[in-house]
Amino acid sequence: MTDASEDQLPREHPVQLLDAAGTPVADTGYRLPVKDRLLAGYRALVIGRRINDQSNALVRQGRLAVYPSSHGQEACQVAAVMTLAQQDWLFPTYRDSVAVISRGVPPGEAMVLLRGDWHSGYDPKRYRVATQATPLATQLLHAVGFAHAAKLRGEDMVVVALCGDGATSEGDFHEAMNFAAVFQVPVVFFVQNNEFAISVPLSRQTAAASLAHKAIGYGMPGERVDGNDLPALLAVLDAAVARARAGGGPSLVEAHTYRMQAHTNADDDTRYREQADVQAWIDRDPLARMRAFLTAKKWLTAALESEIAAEAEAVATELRDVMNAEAEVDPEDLFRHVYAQRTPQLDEQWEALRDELERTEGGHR
Amino acid sequence: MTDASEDQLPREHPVQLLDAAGTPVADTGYRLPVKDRLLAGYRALVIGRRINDQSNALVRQGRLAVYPSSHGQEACQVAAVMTLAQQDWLFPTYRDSVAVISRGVPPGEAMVLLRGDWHSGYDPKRYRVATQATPLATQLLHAVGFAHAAKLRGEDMVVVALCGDGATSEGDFHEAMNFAAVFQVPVVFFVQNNEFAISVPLSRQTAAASLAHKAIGYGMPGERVDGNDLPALLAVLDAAVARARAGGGPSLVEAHTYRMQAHTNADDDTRYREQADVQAWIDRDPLARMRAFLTAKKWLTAALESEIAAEAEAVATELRDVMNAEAEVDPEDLFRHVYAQRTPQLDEQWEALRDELERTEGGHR
Amino acid sequence: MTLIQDAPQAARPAVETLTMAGAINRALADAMEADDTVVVFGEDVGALGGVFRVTDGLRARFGESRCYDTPLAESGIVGTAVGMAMNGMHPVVEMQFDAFAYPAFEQVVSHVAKMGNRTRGALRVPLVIRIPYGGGIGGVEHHCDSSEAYYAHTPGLTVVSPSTPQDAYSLLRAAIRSEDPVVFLEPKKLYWSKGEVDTSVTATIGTASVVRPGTDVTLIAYGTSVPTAIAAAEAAATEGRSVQVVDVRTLAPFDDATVTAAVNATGRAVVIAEAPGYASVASEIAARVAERSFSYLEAPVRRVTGFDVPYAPPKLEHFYLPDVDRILDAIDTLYPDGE
Amino acid sequence: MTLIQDAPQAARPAVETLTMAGAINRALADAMEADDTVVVFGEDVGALGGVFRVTDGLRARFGESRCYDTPLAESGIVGTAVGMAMNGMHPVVEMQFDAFAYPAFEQVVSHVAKMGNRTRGALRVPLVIRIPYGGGIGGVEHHCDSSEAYYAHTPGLTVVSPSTPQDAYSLLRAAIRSEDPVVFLEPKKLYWSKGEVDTSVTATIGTASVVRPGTDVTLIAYGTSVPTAIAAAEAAATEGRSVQVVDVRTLAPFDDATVTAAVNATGRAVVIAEAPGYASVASEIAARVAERSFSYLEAPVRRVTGFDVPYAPPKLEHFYLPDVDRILDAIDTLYPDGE
Ligand SMILES: Cc1ncc(C[n+]2csc(CCOP(=O)(O)OP(=O)(O)O)c2C)c(N)n1
Ligand SMILES: Cc1ncc(C[n+]2csc(CCOP(=O)(O)OP(=O)(O)O)c2C)c(N)n1
Ligand SMILES: [Mg+2]
Ligand SMILES: [Mg+2]
Repeated sequence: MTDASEDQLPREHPVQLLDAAGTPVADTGYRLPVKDRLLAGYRALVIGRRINDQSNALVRQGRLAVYPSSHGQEACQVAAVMTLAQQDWLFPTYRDSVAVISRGVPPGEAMVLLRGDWHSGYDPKRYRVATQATPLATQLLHAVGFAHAAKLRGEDMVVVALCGDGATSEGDFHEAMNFAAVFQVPVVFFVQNNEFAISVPLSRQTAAASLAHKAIGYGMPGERVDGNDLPALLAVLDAAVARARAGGGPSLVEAHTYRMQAHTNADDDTRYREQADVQAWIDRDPLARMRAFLTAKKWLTAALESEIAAEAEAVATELRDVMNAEAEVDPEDLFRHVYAQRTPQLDEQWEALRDELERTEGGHR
Repeated sequence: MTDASEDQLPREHPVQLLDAAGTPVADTGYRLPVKDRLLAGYRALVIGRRINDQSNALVRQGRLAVYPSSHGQEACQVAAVMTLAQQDWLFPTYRDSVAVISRGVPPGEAMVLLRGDWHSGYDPKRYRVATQATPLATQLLHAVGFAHAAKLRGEDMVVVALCGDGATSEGDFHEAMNFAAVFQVPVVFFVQNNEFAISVPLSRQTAAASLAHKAIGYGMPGERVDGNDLPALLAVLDAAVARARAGGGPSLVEAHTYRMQAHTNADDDTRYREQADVQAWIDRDPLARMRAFLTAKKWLTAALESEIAAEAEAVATELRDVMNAEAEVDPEDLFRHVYAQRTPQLDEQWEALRDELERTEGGHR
Repeated sequence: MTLIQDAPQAARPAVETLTMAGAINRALADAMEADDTVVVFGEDVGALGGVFRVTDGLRARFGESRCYDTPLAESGIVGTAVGMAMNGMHPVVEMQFDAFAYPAFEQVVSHVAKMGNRTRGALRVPLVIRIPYGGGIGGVEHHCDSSEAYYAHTPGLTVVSPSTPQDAYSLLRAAIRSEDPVVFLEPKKLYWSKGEVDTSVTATIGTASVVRPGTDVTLIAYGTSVPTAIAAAEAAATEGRSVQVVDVRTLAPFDDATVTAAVNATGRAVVIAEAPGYASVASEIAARVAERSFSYLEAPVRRVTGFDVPYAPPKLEHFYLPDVDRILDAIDTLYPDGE
Repeated sequence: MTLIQDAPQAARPAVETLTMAGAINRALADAMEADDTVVVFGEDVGALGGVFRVTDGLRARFGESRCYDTPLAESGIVGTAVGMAMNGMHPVVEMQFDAFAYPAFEQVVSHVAKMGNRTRGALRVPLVIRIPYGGGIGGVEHHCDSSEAYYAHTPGLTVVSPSTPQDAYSLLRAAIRSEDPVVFLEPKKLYWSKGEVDTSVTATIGTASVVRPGTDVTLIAYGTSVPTAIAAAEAAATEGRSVQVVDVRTLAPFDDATVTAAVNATGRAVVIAEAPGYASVASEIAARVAERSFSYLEAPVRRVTGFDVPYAPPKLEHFYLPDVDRILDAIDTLYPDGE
């Protein structure tokens, strides 16, 4: 049947502007971004991949408690940030460290959570990046409220909220989508569908033709895009952000990508997936694809390539150095920030701990 | 665009088999139920209306603490029950007392909750009717789990789960729809869209073209039906139930109806809606429509009409009589059912209360 | 905790007789008047003015963008309030009834309570969650829960419950001014109780108050239990006992100074609360008093609380609720060998 | 409460050395073997065997219909478990971590805890909600909450937490056999602790046990705090103090008989728990002991608990967690004028 709102359904196939080999694909609706943007994107991809590799290494060296890698999802990470204007906000998850760093958060501040010296290491207002959310889908509601406040004040601000395929099953995803649509707030819900929620495959999260098919149920447009195709991601996200900025309301973008590594270093993905499946996706690597395209275009010279490599190395070095420096921890921090003004109850408890530490100084009794 | 799953979208206009005047409307997909079924349905409608009127009266007389009337929604109430086979289950809400009684729960047992002598007054297993749920949308998950258990045991059982338009905004609605679709359990989600959630109009619950548009996002079919058109309701629900029984999985049916009275006797709907809007719906009354049709068909004779009226009167009398009989309450009930076996902690607390009651017997100290 | 600044001078007469519901409505209106970042939203708070009419007139006066109805989803209400507070607004949201706040529990515990601490204070979420709570109104299941323990146990939350229209006004103004999130628990049963309200009176969150002097026994209560405790104290007076009553007012963080001093002065204490007693706020108060006033106590600290059962249906609630007799019985047990 | 029937004789040797995780896995397998209405579901419990491997091998052994992964939604998991229990199954569901059970809070409080009471026992919902809880494993935020108070305060729930592999096995078997819903709290930190498990040993829910004799002081603990308390008791012994340790095991309903008798015998008590102390299970235990053992107490009941702050980040958790020194300090305060 047909319906007025039917154009809110996603296309049958994800938007693609570059095929797996990096060959341009003609598209009716979306155009390839300009050269400079693509080169800037490639640069960010290389750095992002380097951050993932370095972070995995830091886990092995015991400098990070845990690391949820976005290896293979770097195109999504980079596009989510490149589509933002300076005044816009990003609402990331634990998986989105590369996006957070791409947005300008210093690696040392971004990794505080995963190193374990505090729950979050940067000032969200300074970088316009919310804290990386762990409780799934909860941040989507924060993003909607945040955008709603901006709308009430008539500010020019768009919020891009990230979540995974598994998170779409949570009630908070539903409530966030619905509030956003009812109040027509400027939010773009960007779902990185990487096929897995830890060990659980997408088929256990939904029986729908795609996650983007959920959008029409809220009265907002849904679109699907190849999540390993940076140009396509930029084109689709730019359109969604422009729509939101123009007052056109929220939309849902589903990126089809793949979690090429285990959920975290603590996970063992051999228990639940075939390595052949992983290989199939390695052949669709977002970096290789961009490199092939840019090289064919002769936009990516050997000189530029090594310049970017050097930059990535510098970022990795910075990350390694700050992580290798021992973090100073202060037990009083446990009591400092719970309330804007410490309560008598917490004063008493801190004093008890302080006395205990003084007593036991120089070892236990 | 088009999509394989597109047939899961509802029609642009709700299914209708009788127009507001009771004139049959030709439909490509659904056929008018047979005479006997329609007469049985009319009978149930009249009784249902009478139950609503009587309950409102009982509230005024202080015999009921509160009554959420389904006046105007009787066709939905009746159809939800008529579509069930004996072994099937109904999961109702606080608004669905008429459905509960139509399913065979004695009025005296059904009204225990609203009279206030206990939280629920009937044995769900005996009538295959779950307790009337107050926390919105929570019962939908129970319905899904219940149906899932039946499916695991290979039993022939379908569950019809009721909720309102407002309840579709709750996270539990989303999770229930999704679990049902992923596990393909035999549940029919029947949403009575009566345009209001207490004072909040539908436009504040969704920006979608219809609530039935949510179904495709879960990979199940959604259908819309005129909620004041009993034949259409029966036809659409029968199809959905048959589909579920045949292993075709869950579906969503949205009935377009109207809450003709205030939310409950405690509510004052003049604060939030025009009485003209209410009048417009009174003209689409589900009873009048059926009466007009059946009379034109000469299926409803004066004799039958008065027979049904007498039956309705009898039900009302039973309801009035049981409600006028003072309910006996026993304070020990507070402790009897909390655990299958009363705990020492509760023994101690009951004994304390018992002693106190003995002490204060014959008035306070 | 925030010490409250002076309330702005209201145009209307500063002193008025109001119901508690009216006092809360007045506090909301005055706060919205004083600070245009204050927004009120929830279920039925707009045109209807709330099922208890607490937000009556706010939409008409301040407009749809300052007071509005949301889709029917409590996690959505609290979760978007968190986002709004992150972005410079001061949301005051209403949960329609105690038990209907449970769907928002994850947002309350994992974000409302923790965002400020998580960000080392860089991003505080000043918001107020108003929850009509408790029984005594003949409400059916899910409409009468005393859910304060869930919030009071959660570090990072400030939990307040007034027992008079004056405190309702002054404490809500303070809650809305607080830099920290506040769970504001409104005793349904007292919504229609009347009292003088001076809008120029300020209150400090985190302070209990001795609402009735007494030298023999100290009754410690909050919310609905305060009037019950006062009535019991008056009845005890006729039996020759001088009973002091402390209104805790802020359930978390706790005002040890006032409570400990009060109990030390009498040497006998009864804690009164409507919630099931097990692992409750009453347990905490009893444990604190028993520990801090140990050497002053002539008798064990007694608790008069709800039973450890789901809240009673309307026809049985009078058996469930702490009442004057039950409190007097508890006081008697403090004098094992008579006075 | 249900008194447990004899466990069916297992084919394998009855006694084995297992980790607590292994003992729980064994209990699940034996229960599924003994009763085919027992189904296990949740997030990652299937192919992966759970993030802590507690459900390892169950899907392979009992098949997809007995042990399966669900969509990622905790309210959905608990809510469908309620429906399944209403329809003759015995679901045992896993919440992946303590803080990730919060989205299910409404289902737990308003339905799991109340359905049996609501229907006057006509429709009980026998199900078990397994929750790995507590800290001490260097977990990041939301992975280390001690959330027991939320459940223990809720009438209608049975709340259990083992401290040994044997109790983990026997209590989980009892929980699965119970006609009532049970929240089964698994101390993450003890998952890898080893011990002898005799699968023929049965346990009774609702009973505490004296796990170490002593005549001077009674330490009352549960879960992770039990081994800490035992270590403190041993350290105290070297200082010449005879310290008794009680493992509460069932947090609700509470075993007053055992605990009161234990404290009456020593006259001194310290309650130890990792959760923030305010309005907690430790508060309840302290309040009960102070009231019931009033005339036996030589000193106030002390509490050694977590601070009233959000759980510490990994690098700070050793400052937060109750440890042997903190317990020994508390014991010292019970002897104001030395011994
Ligand atoms: C409310 C909640 N439940 C469970 C978890 C535990 N958990 C952390 S990540 C994860 C899988 C998430 O999958 P997805 O949303 O697809 O994101 P991805 O990890 O694939 O990026 C789970 C179950 C959580 N963090 N929050
Ligand atoms: C979780 C929850 N939140 C709030 C309420 C209070 N409440 C009772 S009925 C109602 C409106 C429900 O509207 P709808 O779902 O459309 O059903 P209707 O009353 O129109 O039949 C509300 C908000 C509730 N019962 N449960
Ligand atoms: Mg994923
Ligand atoms: Mg409605």
